[in-house]
Amino acid sequence: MDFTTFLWTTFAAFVTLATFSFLYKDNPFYKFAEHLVVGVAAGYFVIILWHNGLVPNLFQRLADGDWYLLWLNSSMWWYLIPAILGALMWTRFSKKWSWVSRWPMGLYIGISTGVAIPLEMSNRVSKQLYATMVIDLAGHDHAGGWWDYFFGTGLLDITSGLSQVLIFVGALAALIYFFFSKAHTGLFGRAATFGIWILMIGFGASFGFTVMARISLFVNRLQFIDQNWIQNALNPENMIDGARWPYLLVFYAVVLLIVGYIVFELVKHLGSKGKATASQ
Amino acid sequence: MRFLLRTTVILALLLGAGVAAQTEPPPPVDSVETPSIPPPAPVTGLEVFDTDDDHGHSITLTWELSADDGIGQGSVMSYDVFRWYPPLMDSLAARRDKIQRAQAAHARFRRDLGVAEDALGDLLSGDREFSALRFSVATPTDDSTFVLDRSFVERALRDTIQVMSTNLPLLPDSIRALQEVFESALERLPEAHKTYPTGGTWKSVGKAASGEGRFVNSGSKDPMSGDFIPDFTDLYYRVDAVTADEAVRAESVIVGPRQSKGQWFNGGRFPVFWAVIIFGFLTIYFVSRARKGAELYVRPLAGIEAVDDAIGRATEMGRPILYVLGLGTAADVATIASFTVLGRVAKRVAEYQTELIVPTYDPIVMSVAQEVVKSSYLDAGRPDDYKENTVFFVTNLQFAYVAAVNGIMLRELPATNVYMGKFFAESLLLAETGALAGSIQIAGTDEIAQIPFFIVACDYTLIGEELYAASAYLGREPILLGSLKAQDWAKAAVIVLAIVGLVAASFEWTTFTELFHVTN
Amino acid sequence: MKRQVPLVLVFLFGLFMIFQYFVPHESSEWVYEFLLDWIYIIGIFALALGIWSLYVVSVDKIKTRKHDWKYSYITLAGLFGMILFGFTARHGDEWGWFLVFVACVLLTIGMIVQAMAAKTAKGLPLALAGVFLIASILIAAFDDTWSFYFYTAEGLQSTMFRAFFDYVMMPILATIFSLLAFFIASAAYRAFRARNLLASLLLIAALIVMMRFFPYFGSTVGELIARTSNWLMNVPNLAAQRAIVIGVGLGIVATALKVILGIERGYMGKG
Amino acid sequence: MKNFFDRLMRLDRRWIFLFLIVVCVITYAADFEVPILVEREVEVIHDFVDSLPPGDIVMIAIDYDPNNLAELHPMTFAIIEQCWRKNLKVLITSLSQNGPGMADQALRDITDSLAVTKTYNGKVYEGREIVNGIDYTFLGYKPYFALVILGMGQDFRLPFPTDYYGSPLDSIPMMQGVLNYNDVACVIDLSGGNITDYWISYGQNRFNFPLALGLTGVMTAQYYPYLGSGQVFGIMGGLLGAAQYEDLTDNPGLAKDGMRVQLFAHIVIILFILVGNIGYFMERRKLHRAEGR
Repeated sequence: MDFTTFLWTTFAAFVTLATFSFLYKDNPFYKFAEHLVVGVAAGYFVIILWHNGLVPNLFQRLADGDWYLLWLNSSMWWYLIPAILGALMWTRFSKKWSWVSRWPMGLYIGISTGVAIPLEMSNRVSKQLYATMVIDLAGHDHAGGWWDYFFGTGLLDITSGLSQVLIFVGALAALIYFFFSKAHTGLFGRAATFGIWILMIGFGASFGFTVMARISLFVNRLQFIDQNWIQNALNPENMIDGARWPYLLVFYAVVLLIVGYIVFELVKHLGSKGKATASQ
Repeated sequence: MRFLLRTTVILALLLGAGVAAQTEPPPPVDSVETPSIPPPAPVTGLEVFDTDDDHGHSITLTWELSADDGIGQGSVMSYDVFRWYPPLMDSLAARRDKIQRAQAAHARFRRDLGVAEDALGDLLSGDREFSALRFSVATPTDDSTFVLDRSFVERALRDTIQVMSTNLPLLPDSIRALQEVFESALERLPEAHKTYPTGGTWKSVGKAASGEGRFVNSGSKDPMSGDFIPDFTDLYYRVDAVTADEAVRAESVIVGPRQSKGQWFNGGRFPVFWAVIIFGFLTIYFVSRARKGAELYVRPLAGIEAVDDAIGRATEMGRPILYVLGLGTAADVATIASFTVLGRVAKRVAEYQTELIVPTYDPIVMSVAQEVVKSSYLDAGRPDDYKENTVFFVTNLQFAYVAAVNGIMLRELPATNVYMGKFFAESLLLAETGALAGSIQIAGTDEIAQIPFFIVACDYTLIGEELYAASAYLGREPILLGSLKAQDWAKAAVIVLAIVGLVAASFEWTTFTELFHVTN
Repeated sequence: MKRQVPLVLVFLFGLFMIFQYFVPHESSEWVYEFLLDWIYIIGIFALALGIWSLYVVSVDKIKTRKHDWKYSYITLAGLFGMILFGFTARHGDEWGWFLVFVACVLLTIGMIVQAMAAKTAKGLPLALAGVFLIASILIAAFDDTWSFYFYTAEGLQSTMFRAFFDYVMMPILATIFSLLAFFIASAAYRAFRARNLLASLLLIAALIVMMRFFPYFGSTVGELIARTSNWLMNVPNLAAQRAIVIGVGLGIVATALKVILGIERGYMGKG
Repeated sequence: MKNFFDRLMRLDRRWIFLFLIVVCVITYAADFEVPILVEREVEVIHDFVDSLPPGDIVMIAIDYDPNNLAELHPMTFAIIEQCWRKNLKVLITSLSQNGPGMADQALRDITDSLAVTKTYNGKVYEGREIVNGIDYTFLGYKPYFALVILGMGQDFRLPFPTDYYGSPLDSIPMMQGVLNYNDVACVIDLSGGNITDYWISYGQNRFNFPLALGLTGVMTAQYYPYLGSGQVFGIMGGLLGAAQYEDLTDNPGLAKDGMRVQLFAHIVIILFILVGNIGYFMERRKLHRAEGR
C-alpha cells in the first residue's frame, strides 16, 4: 500500500474511531466527524444530483435548443415546464413570493398521492387479501391425506395446515386490533387482545433475528481497522523510498492521540467522581 | 510518402486519444456433436394473440406440448419461437445502428478534438515534451530511419484538428438526415409486413423450456431499441420443437397475421379498481355524515394522548421539542400524514411558546414542513415567534442525517422527541440516543421492520396504521374521524372476505377467489 | 390564489394519476413517465433550498456563537470542497495549483461567512474574500493541469472526489450504521423487562430467536429452539406482518384520498 | 444487597457498550473454537456426502455473486474439501454471472489446502494432490440458467460442450460415462438468489435427484417449506449453517471464526437482558414487601 493511500486509510481509521467514541459520550472527535460527514454528504449529493440527475434528465434533453431562444426550439421543449416549476420552488428565497412555491409543492404531492392510491391498494391490500384467502385447508394435493396435512409433524411444522390456520387467524385478529371506532370489549376485545399478542411475538422474533446482522456490521468495522489500517502500518513491506518510519510515525501519532484522549477523559472522570454526573 | 506518414500519425493520434475501445465479439459456442436423434413431433394447437392488458408491442403464444416432450425425459429439450421479419426490418436495424454509430462518433469527435487541441497547446507552450503528450504516437516500426520530430507532430496535430473541426459541424445534419430516413422506414413497416411471405426471413425471438406451452414475445416500444415490435402490424409466428441436437427440430404450422396493440383498460387490475372506487365512496360517505354532525366514537390511542402531555412537559422543563419527519420524501404518504401531526404539534408549541427543532432529510419535505409550521404559528396567533431556522435541512444521506440528529439530541437535550414518518435502519440509532438524552419519545412508522425497535426504545409507539389515524385523533375534527370509520369498514370487509375466501379455496371454488386475484 | 391553486393542482393531478394506473396504453404511460420526471426535476431544483438552509444555519451558529459553532466551518468546508472536487478533474497526474485553488475558494467562502457572521466591521473579511476570489480566478484561468467539467461527469472520477467518498464519507457512515450493534444491546437491556404480558411475549420471542445460536443446551433442546425460532419467524411474524401491511395500505389510501379531496390540508399548514 | 440491584437497574449503558466491545474484540482476535450446535437439516447433507463410496460424483452449483461471498464461500470450501478428503469427485457449475471467476479461485485455494496434511481433533487427513479433470470438473457459466438446468438433465455436454478451461468434456477422464443427473449422487446448490427456485422446479421436480441447498441468512426462512415437502433433503442457512458444516467436516474456517464473535455477542446481550430482569424482579419484590408492611 503506497503512502498516500495509507495516509487516507489512516484518516479513515481515525474518523471511524472518532465515530465510535460517541458510544462513550459526545466529544470533540465525534463532533468533528459528524460535522465533516454532514458537509461532505451534502456536497456529494449536490454533485450526484447534478451529474446523474439534472444533466441527463434536463440539460441533455434541451441540449439541441439554443439558450438565446430559452431552449424553446429544442426537440423536447416541454421539459422546460418542470424546469420552470422547479425554479418556482426558489421563490421561497423571498418572503413576499414564497407562497408561489406552493404550486410545485401541490403538484408534487398531488402526483405522488395519486400514484400511491391504486398502487398501495393493489400491493398492500388486494394482493395480501388474496394471499391470505387462498390457503388450502383440506390439503387436496397432499399425499398423506387431511390428517397428516393438518397436523404435519407437530405444532412447530410450518408447512402444516395448523400453522396455516394460525397465520390466518393471527392476521385477522391483529387486523381487529387496529379497529379505531369500536371499543375493545367483549369477544371483539378478546380477539383484539389475541391480535396484539401476535403482533408482539412477531416483533420480538424479528428483533431477535436482526441482532446477528447488526453485530456483523461491527465485525466489518473491526476488520477494516485491523486489516486495512493496523496490518498495513506494521507491514514491513510498506516503504516510501526505502523508509519505514513514515508509516510508523503516522500510525503511532494517531494511536498516541487516541490513547492520550482516553487517559485525559479518565483523569477528568475520576476527578469529578465525587460530584454527581449527568444522567447518561 | 510524407502524406502517408501524416495520415498514419493522425490515425495514431486519434487512437491514442482514446477512440472508443472495440468490444470483443463473444466466443462462438462450440457446436455439439451428438448421436442423431429422430425428429420429434411438432407442437400442435398453436395460438397467437395480442398480449392483453398491456401497452402493446407484445404478442403471446400458447401451444400444446410436442408428443416427444417428456418434461425433460423426452427428446424435446426446448421450444424455439420464430417471427417473420420483412427485409425492411433488417434495413431498419442497419439504419438504427448507423444512427447510433454516428451519434457515438459525434460525441467522440468532440472529445478527441478537445484532446488534440490540448495536446497542441501543451506542445506550443512547450511545458511538456511531445514524447510526454497525453497520447501514444505509433512510429512505423518498419523503417528505422523514421524519426518523429516536434514540428512534424505539431503539423500532424494541426491537420488532425483541421480535419476534425471541418467535419464536426457536418455530423449533426447527417445524423438528422439518417433519422428522417429511419422515420420514413418506420412508417412503411406495416406495408412491408403485408408482403408476407416474399423476401423476408424467420428469426428466433426467444426460447421456452420443455414442458412450457406459453411464450410472450414482448418487445420494446422504442423504435431505436433492437427488440422493437411495431403495433398494428401483421406479424407471423411459428414454434419449433427443438431436440438435444439443435439441428434436429420440428416446425409448427405458421400462425398469422396477428397484430399487437395497447389496451385502454387493464382488466387484470379490476379488483383494485373496484376496491379504490368502493373505498373512495365509503370515505366520502362517512366524511359527509360526520359533517352533518353524527357522533363518532374512537377508542383512545396512548401514543396520541401522550403528545399533548409531552409538549406540556417540555414547556415546564423549558427544553425544546425535536420533531423528526423520517427519511421519507414528500411523495411518501407516511410523510404527508406526519406533516399533519407536525402541524398540530407546532400549533401547541406556539401556544405554549416552547422551542421546536425540525431537522429534515429532504429539501421538499423541508419546504413543506416550513409552510406547515409557519401557518401553525399563524393559527396560534403568534406569527412573530416563528423562526425560519426552526425547520432546516441537514443532509440527504441516511447515516449522515442520523449523525447530525444524534448530535442535536445530546446537545439540545430536547424534552420530547417525536418520530413520525418513514424510518429505516436509523430508527434504533435515533431512539436509543434519545433515551440516552432522557427525552420522552413518541414514534410512529409504517415500516414493519422498524416498528419493533421503536416499541423497544420509545415510550409510545404508533404501530403502522395508527400513524395515519394520528392526524384525525389529534385534530378531533369529525370530518377526519369520518375517514377512520371508512377504514374500519374496509378492514371488516377484508376480514369477512378472507374468511369466505378461505372456505371457498378449501372447497376449490376458485371462481370466488379469482375475483380478488390481481394479475399484472 | 395562495391556497386554492395548490389544492386544485393536487386534486387534478391526483385524480389523473389514479386513473392512469388502470390505463396501460402507451399514451398514458408516456404522460406517467413524463410526470414522474417532473417531480424528480422539481426535487433536484429544491436541493438548492436545502443547501441554502444548511449554509444559513451554519452561518447562524457562527454568528450567534452557539455552542460548537467552530465546527460549522468544517461542515461548510466539507460541503464546498466536495462540490469543487465534483466539478473538476486533472488531465494528467500532476496536481499543479489545484489544491491551492481549492484552498483559495474555501478561504473566499470562509471570509464571506465571516462577513455575514460579523456584527460590525464586515469590511476586512470582504476585502480578503475579494483577494482570495481573484487569486482563485487567476489560478483557474492559467493553471492547465486541471479544468472544470460541468456538462460531463469527469468530476465523479476525480481523485479527490473519490478519496473523500472512500476514505471520509463511507467509513463514517458505515461506522454509524455499526453503532446499531451496541444500541440493539442497550435497548434490549433497558426495555426487555417482563413488566407485563405483552412485554414478556416480546422478550421471550426475542430470546428464543437469539438463542438459536446456543450450542450449550445439547442437541434435543437446541433442535427444539432452532425449530421454534424458525416457527416464530414463519408463523406469528408472518401473521403480524400481513395485518400491518393491510392496515397500512388502507391507511395510506385513506390519507391519500383525503389529501386529494382537500379534506386533509395539514401538509398545506391549514390543520 | 438491594442497593446492588438498584445499581443494576440503573446501570450506565456505557458499561454494556464497553463489555460488548471487549468481548467482540477478544473473540475476533483470539482463535479458539466454539462448540457449534448442529441442526438436523445441515447434518443430513454431511451424512449424505459422508456415506458416498469413493469415486462417486457430487455436483455443486456455485450460484452466488461475490457480494454473498461472506456467507456462502465457507460452505463451498467445507463441502468440496470434505468430498476430496473422501476421494469423491466434484462436478461444479456456476450459473450466476459473476460467479465463475470466484469459483475458479476457490477451487485453486481448496486444492492448495488439500495439498498439506492436516490434523483436526485427533483425525489425520493425509494431504494429496488434486488434479483437475480427475478429482473435479468445473463446467463454468452459461446464460439462461433455466435452460441450462434442463439441458444438463439430458446430457451435461449440451450446455457445456467444454469445461470452463476449454477442454472438451469427452476428453476429461472424470466425465467418461457421465451423462446427466442420473450419474451424480446429489446436487448441492449454493445460491444467493432466485436460481434456487429453478433448481427446485426445473431440476429436482423433473429429474428428481437429491437436492440440498445452501442459502444466505435472509433467504433461509422462506425455503423451509421445501424441506417439509421433501423436495429438498437439506438446508444450510447463512453463516450459522456454514459454521455447522465446517464443524461437521472438522474443517474450521471463516464461518466458525465469524460465529465466535456472533455467539459471544449474543451471549453478552442475553446475559444483560437476564441481569436486567433479575434486577427488575428484585425491585418489585422490594416494593411488594414495602407495601406488605
